[in-house]
Amino acid sequence: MILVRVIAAILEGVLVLALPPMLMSIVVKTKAWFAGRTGPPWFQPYYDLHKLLNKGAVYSRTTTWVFRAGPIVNLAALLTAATLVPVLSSHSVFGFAGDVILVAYLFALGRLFIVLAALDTGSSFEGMGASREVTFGTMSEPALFLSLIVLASATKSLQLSEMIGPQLFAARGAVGPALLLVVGALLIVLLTETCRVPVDDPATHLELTMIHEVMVLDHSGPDFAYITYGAALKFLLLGSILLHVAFPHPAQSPWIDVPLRVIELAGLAAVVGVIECSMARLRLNRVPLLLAGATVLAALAAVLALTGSVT
Amino acid sequence: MSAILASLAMLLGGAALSAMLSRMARLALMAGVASIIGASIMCLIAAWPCLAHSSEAAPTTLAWPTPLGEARLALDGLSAWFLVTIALLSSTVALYAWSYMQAEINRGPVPALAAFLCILVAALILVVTAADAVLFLIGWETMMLASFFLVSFHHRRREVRRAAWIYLIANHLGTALFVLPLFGMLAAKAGTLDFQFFRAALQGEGRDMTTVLFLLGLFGFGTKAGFMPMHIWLPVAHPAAPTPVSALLSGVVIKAGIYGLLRLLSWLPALPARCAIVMLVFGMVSGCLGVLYALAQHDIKRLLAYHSIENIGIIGLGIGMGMLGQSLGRPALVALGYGGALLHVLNHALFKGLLFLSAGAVMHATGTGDIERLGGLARMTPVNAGLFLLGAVSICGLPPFNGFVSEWMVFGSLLGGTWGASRSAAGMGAMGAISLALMGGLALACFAKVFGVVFLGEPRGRTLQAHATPPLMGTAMFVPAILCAGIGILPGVFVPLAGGGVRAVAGMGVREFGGAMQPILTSVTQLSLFATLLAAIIIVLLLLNRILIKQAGATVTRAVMTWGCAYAKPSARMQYTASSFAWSLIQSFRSLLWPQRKWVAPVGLFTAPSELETHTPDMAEQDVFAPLMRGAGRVFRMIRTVSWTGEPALRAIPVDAGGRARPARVLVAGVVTALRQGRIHVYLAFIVFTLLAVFIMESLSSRPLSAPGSPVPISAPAGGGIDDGGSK
Amino acid sequence: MSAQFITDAVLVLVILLNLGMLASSRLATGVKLFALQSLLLAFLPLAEEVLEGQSPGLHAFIIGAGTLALKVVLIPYILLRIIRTGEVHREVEPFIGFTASVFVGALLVIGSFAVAMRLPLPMVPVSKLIVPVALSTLLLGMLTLVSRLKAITQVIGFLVLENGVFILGLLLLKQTPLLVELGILLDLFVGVFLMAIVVYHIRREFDHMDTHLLDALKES
Amino acid sequence: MTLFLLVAVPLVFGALCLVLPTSPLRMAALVAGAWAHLAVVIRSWPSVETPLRDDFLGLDPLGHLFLTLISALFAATSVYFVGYHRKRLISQRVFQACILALLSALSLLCISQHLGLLWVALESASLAVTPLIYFRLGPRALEATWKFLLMNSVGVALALLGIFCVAIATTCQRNPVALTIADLVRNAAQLDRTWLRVGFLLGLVGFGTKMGLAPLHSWKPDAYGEAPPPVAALMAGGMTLGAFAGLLRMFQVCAAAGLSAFAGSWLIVFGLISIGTAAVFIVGNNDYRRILAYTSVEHMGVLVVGVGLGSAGSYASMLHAMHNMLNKGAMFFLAGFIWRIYESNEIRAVRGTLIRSPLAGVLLLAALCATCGLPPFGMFFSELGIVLAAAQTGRWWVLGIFVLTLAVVFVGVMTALLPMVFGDLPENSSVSEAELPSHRWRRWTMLGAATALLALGFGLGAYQPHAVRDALARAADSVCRPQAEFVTLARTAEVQP
Repeated sequence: MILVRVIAAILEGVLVLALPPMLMSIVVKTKAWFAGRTGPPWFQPYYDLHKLLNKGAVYSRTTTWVFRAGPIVNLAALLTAATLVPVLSSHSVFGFAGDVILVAYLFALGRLFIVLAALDTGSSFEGMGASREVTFGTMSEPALFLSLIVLASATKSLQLSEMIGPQLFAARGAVGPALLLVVGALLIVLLTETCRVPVDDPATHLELTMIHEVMVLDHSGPDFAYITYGAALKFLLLGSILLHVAFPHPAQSPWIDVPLRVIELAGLAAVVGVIECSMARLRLNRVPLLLAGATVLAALAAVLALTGSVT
Repeated sequence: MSAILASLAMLLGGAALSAMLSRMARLALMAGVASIIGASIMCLIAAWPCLAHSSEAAPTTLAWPTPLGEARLALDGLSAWFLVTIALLSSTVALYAWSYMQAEINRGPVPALAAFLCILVAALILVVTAADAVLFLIGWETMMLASFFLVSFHHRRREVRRAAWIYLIANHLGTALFVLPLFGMLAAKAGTLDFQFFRAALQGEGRDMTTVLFLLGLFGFGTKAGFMPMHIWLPVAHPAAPTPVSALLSGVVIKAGIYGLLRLLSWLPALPARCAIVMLVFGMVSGCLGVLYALAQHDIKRLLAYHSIENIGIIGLGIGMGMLGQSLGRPALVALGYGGALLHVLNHALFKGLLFLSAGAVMHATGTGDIERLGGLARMTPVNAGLFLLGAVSICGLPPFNGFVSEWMVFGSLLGGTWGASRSAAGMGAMGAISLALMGGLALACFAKVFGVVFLGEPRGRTLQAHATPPLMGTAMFVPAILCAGIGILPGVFVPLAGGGVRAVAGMGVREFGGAMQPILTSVTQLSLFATLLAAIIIVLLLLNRILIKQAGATVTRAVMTWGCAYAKPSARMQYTASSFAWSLIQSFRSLLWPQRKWVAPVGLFTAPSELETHTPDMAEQDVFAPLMRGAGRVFRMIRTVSWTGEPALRAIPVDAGGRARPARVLVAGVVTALRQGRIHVYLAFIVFTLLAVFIMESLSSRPLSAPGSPVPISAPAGGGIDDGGSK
Repeated sequence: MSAQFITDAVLVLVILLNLGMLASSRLATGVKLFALQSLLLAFLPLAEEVLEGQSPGLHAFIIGAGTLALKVVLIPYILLRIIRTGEVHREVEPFIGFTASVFVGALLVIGSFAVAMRLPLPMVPVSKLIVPVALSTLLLGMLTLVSRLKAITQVIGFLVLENGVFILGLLLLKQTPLLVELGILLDLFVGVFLMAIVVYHIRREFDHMDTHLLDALKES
Repeated sequence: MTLFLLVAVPLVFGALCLVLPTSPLRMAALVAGAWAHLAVVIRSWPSVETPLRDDFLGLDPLGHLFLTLISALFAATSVYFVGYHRKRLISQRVFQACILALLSALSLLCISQHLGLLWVALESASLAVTPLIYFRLGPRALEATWKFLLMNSVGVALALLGIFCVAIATTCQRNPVALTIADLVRNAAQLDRTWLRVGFLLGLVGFGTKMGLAPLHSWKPDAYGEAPPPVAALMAGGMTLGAFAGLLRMFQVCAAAGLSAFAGSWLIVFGLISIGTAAVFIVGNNDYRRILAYTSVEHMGVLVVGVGLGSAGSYASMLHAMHNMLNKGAMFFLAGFIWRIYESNEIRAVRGTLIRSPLAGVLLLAALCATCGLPPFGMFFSELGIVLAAAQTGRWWVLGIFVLTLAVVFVGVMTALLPMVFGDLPENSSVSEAELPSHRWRRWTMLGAATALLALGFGLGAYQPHAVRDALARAADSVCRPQAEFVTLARTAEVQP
């Protein structure tokens, strides 16, 4: 029995690690479908990664070790966070009371190093991107934490796998509409953190308007592979948190749970693709408004949840 | 206890020796440094049993008569925790100062600096170990005085004099207006100055009384700690002081304020929730505004000073949740809140000390602290850059370093508060958690800015000549760096040490506390696992990177220019500046900060030199305290010169302005002339009027001013009642 | 004519002299009126002793003689000398005019009587008038001090004030030892002597005696 | 015999000053007189237990404490004066004789147990000071002298009136009461309350004028600003103590008669007004000697507030009296030294003392800290003691105003005087006489005297031997509990649980 569990866990882990580029591919395919094109092959992201990993790297004179540490620490932080987030099943690999804070701060650690790596190049474009990244990252933080407060007070736990696991399913009736608001807020946070339209446009090539892409202009080879994979992994982690909140599953067998989640994730990727097709990127100075909206949604949810939970 | 006495004696001896060796600056410095390090070791020896075994040294009475009685020392968990903080940082700073101050020997009174460093450390030790009010206040004021002299080291510079003045005034006002009355009230309630009786004496007090005591303590100690808006001395004093002094100020001196607050809380019986809410609000405001102001600074030490305010805010959040837990009767919140606050005290001392020392090394190497002129130091002083980065990661509260552990605990208490039975606790917890999250994000932005602009990229100053960090300075900085990493990686070892302090503040029993602490410890130990995991993944990824590049036989191209998006000749001056980096965030919070921007836009085809300058003045200083001081000065001048304008009266009213002055003016002028200062007649008239006033008041009330119900404890002699006889 | 009556009459005369000093604008007149007042007071201790049915003791005699020598002879002599050597002999434009100050003085006298009624003496006094007269003399001396411009007049004001204290002291002949009384007198004399010297210097330094022009020392 | 010597020794040496032919000899006589007096005082210490008698003269704890303080101040000043003196217009003989006469008068004041005699001594003291204020000559000194003389004469006359009123209060009894403190205290219960109260109030105004309590203080800045600094030191540290002693004698009688609540309230009112007035006038002032005068007003206020708070505060008050003497002495000594260097009373003209004369700069800093009541200087303890006493007696308003006004004074003093110490030298500063190598001895005597007083203040604050504490406590006891049969030695400002 234990063996089965271990095997299942390993299989799930492998699946989690393999899934992120596919989600990116789904987004791209969706956009292509809407545009009436075929789009790149389904496995194009994997080809890209393979190509990058086997290429040499170019380092500017200006850069130091910080430049190289950036992608590595970023990816390491995200991978560590992945052990704490219940991605496909309702269990995470590890977990302890309070790990939700660790997850949030691991994301922040990754961001810090990416930003520093960008600044290390000494280019004004990358500095611009770094500035925008920290600005929007900071502004999305209240929304994220307010959402977490709602979940924490609904499940009376600070362990992520409990906050969005079966306990949430049990408590969803008590929290009710607050969860819907949280889903909205988390969706905006997801779009911001993963740099999708309407906050950022990963497909554009105008340096002045980009955020994430312009930060990583100077990276090449394996470093760039780490960054690309890291971005996809972040999408997966945040996306699965969002889905756990949106569709809480009761405690059930992983054989049902996992495929369901995979389908949901694919759906989420498709939705993101649809969003990218259907609206334009916001002007940069309108983005704070969007994030403020997310914060207000989450705050409303928190007020509902806190006044509801206090009896 | 004898170890503490030995360390005090050592420090005083060191101070005396430094003062006597004023002709031989190097020897004096060495004497001071040696005595501080020795004393720190003694302090650690003294504090260790207290922390490790939760044993408490009994209060000791010194046979040392002060004018107001004997002096008493005591050491409990709280004292020991702060003692360790003091010892760790001051020994580091002393070691650093030995190297750093060599360059200043011909520029300032280094022996005096060494002597006052010793005195400062001694005063700090005295503050945290004093067990009666007089000794505490002696230590408290000596600490202020010593640091005042240290801040005015470069007293020939105008801004340094101003900073030292603000430091002195702000701190003394806090002490005189709030701390003295606080101890007066405590002593009056308890009937003694001995700390150990305060708690028992206050047990039956009403809520209003405890609230008043708490507020006095909050304002008095909060001025030292640097809570907004009493913080104004902090951002001016830190940049003005020499680096070792800044590190001590930020690392331990402001913590003395926190110590005072916690000591006060240890005497007060369960506080009403409103006190906790006040504390939390102060914490949130200090934290958020502190980090926002920090983001807007260009001077590296001023920026770090504002971060101290932010971290004091975080500590305040922890204390507030601890208080809330006490008033709601939830030991878990108490343990997390106070524990987080205490741990953050130590952590902040370590990483802020490290950051200040590192910033000092930058200034030592380049001669400037203006971050807009720096850049690319990571290649010139790689060790220093690494240490600064470590400090930056710690102060942002990011794993796997120590800042994360304490912020984690504070977060735990804040989030834990949201599912209590109390609506106020839930609301405050939620708001606290959001502000803490916001602080984290802003701190990240701020340190990305500092580290990125100072150490990365290309040097901005055309002639930036940086020399390497002297080895001794680097060595000194490794001490806090190792501790930062150590506490972050092994929190399970360090967190329990704060237990004695928490118990002392909350007055909890060992068993109750143990029950509350157990789940926290279980979780905290887990953190080491993730630190290890993170490190392991980093190593794996690093190796993978290396192997891939090697195995593919691919080339690593170096020595190319950064991709400038097809711009052919980028220069160092085109880099993103710190102001630009922070501007979008500052702009978003402009309604809180009121940044000022001076912009000369480029116009036309052949543009004239254009410039952009941003400046964010401190609101509390510019809009509250400065007008207050000016207003007070003006009122006093009006009283002095007997006029409504503050101008000397006769100058304000022209005596013969064409002979057509209105009657009212003539009358006013006449009265003013009569009252004009400096006339013997007015002097004499004052005597007459005083006499009249005294007798009129006396005949109006047979017993003026003696408040009813407050008997004057003067033994009435036999036969003499209080009755004063009939009126005249 | 009983001693009681004499005492009362003398005290009333003292008040009148006070008012007269307020009314006079000539400096020399003021000094002379003061000398006259002191002359009257010098005999009061003796009268008091007589009144109580004792033969005038050495104590009262010495006090009287001392007062006579100092306040009637020596001090007026010094003051008159200073006045004579200077050019200014008149008080001009005091802060409170002459007529007004007589009225204010009269009000003060009435006030002193009112206050004295509320201050019952614990013993039987020689004369019921002593306390009110002492008070009014004191207050009129102060009035002179505050309202007059010339240094000499202020000295006179101080002397009158001192006379007020002296009158009250009449109640206490038995309580005060002779040595102390003499000390008081000596101090008074030295004080006035010093004042005279200072007035002399003022006149030499400034060419005037107007103390209201001495206002260089003040808050800027 | 000792009592006689206390008064006679300075007089003899003063007379010697008048007749000695050369300046160094006269100077030697001045120093010898002051130190001989100190020697006599020290010799009289064992006799401090002398009980109160019906003598005119006697050494009770209070008088003895003040006598010691005054004698020590004169000893230090005499040394200081060796370095300070220069040939001036007024005859040096008179100057030195006046100083010794002042010492004699103040000694008489401290040992006199009779109110009338006390008055005589006080008036003699102020007469002896008058020529000293005029020492520098010129219109400004003259004006100051005139103001001082007139104000003090009026004040002292009022004090005499007050003493007479107290005397009248004694006449209700069958057997006459002598005006000695002991007798008054013993028969306090039988005194007439109304006249006693009138007497106290008059005495308060009278002695208050002499002490310089606001609003009777107005002569003080003028006189202290114009008198030579050593004289100002004697006045601020010594003569004010004499006037305070007079006030305390009155208070003693009132306390014995059970009027301490009444008297204490008035003392507190005057004290607080004094501190507040000092605060208003210090902030923004540009004349350092006037500022020192206002700090003297402030410290007088602290003294009377302490006594007014009763037994808890009067110990602090005695402590304050001691440190006021040490501090005012040192402060005015330094002011004199700085005046010698910069030749200006204006703060704006005085910059960078720390650079120009490091020792003077350091001393000035220390003296500033002492003035503002920072530890371990003694004023910290006395002011803290008063705060504690106010809290203990539940007078929160007194506590609040006291703390607030003292804080304002702190701000004012520090803001005004710190710039004198720090910073660069003013431009076009010329080398003054005191800085010439040939005048090094001048510097040493001047700064040495200041150092001695400051060191004493520092030492007695940081470590107060039990003997000193007992002396202070006994004096405080004799003020507040003059009728106590025995003197408790271990009484402190704190109350044991």
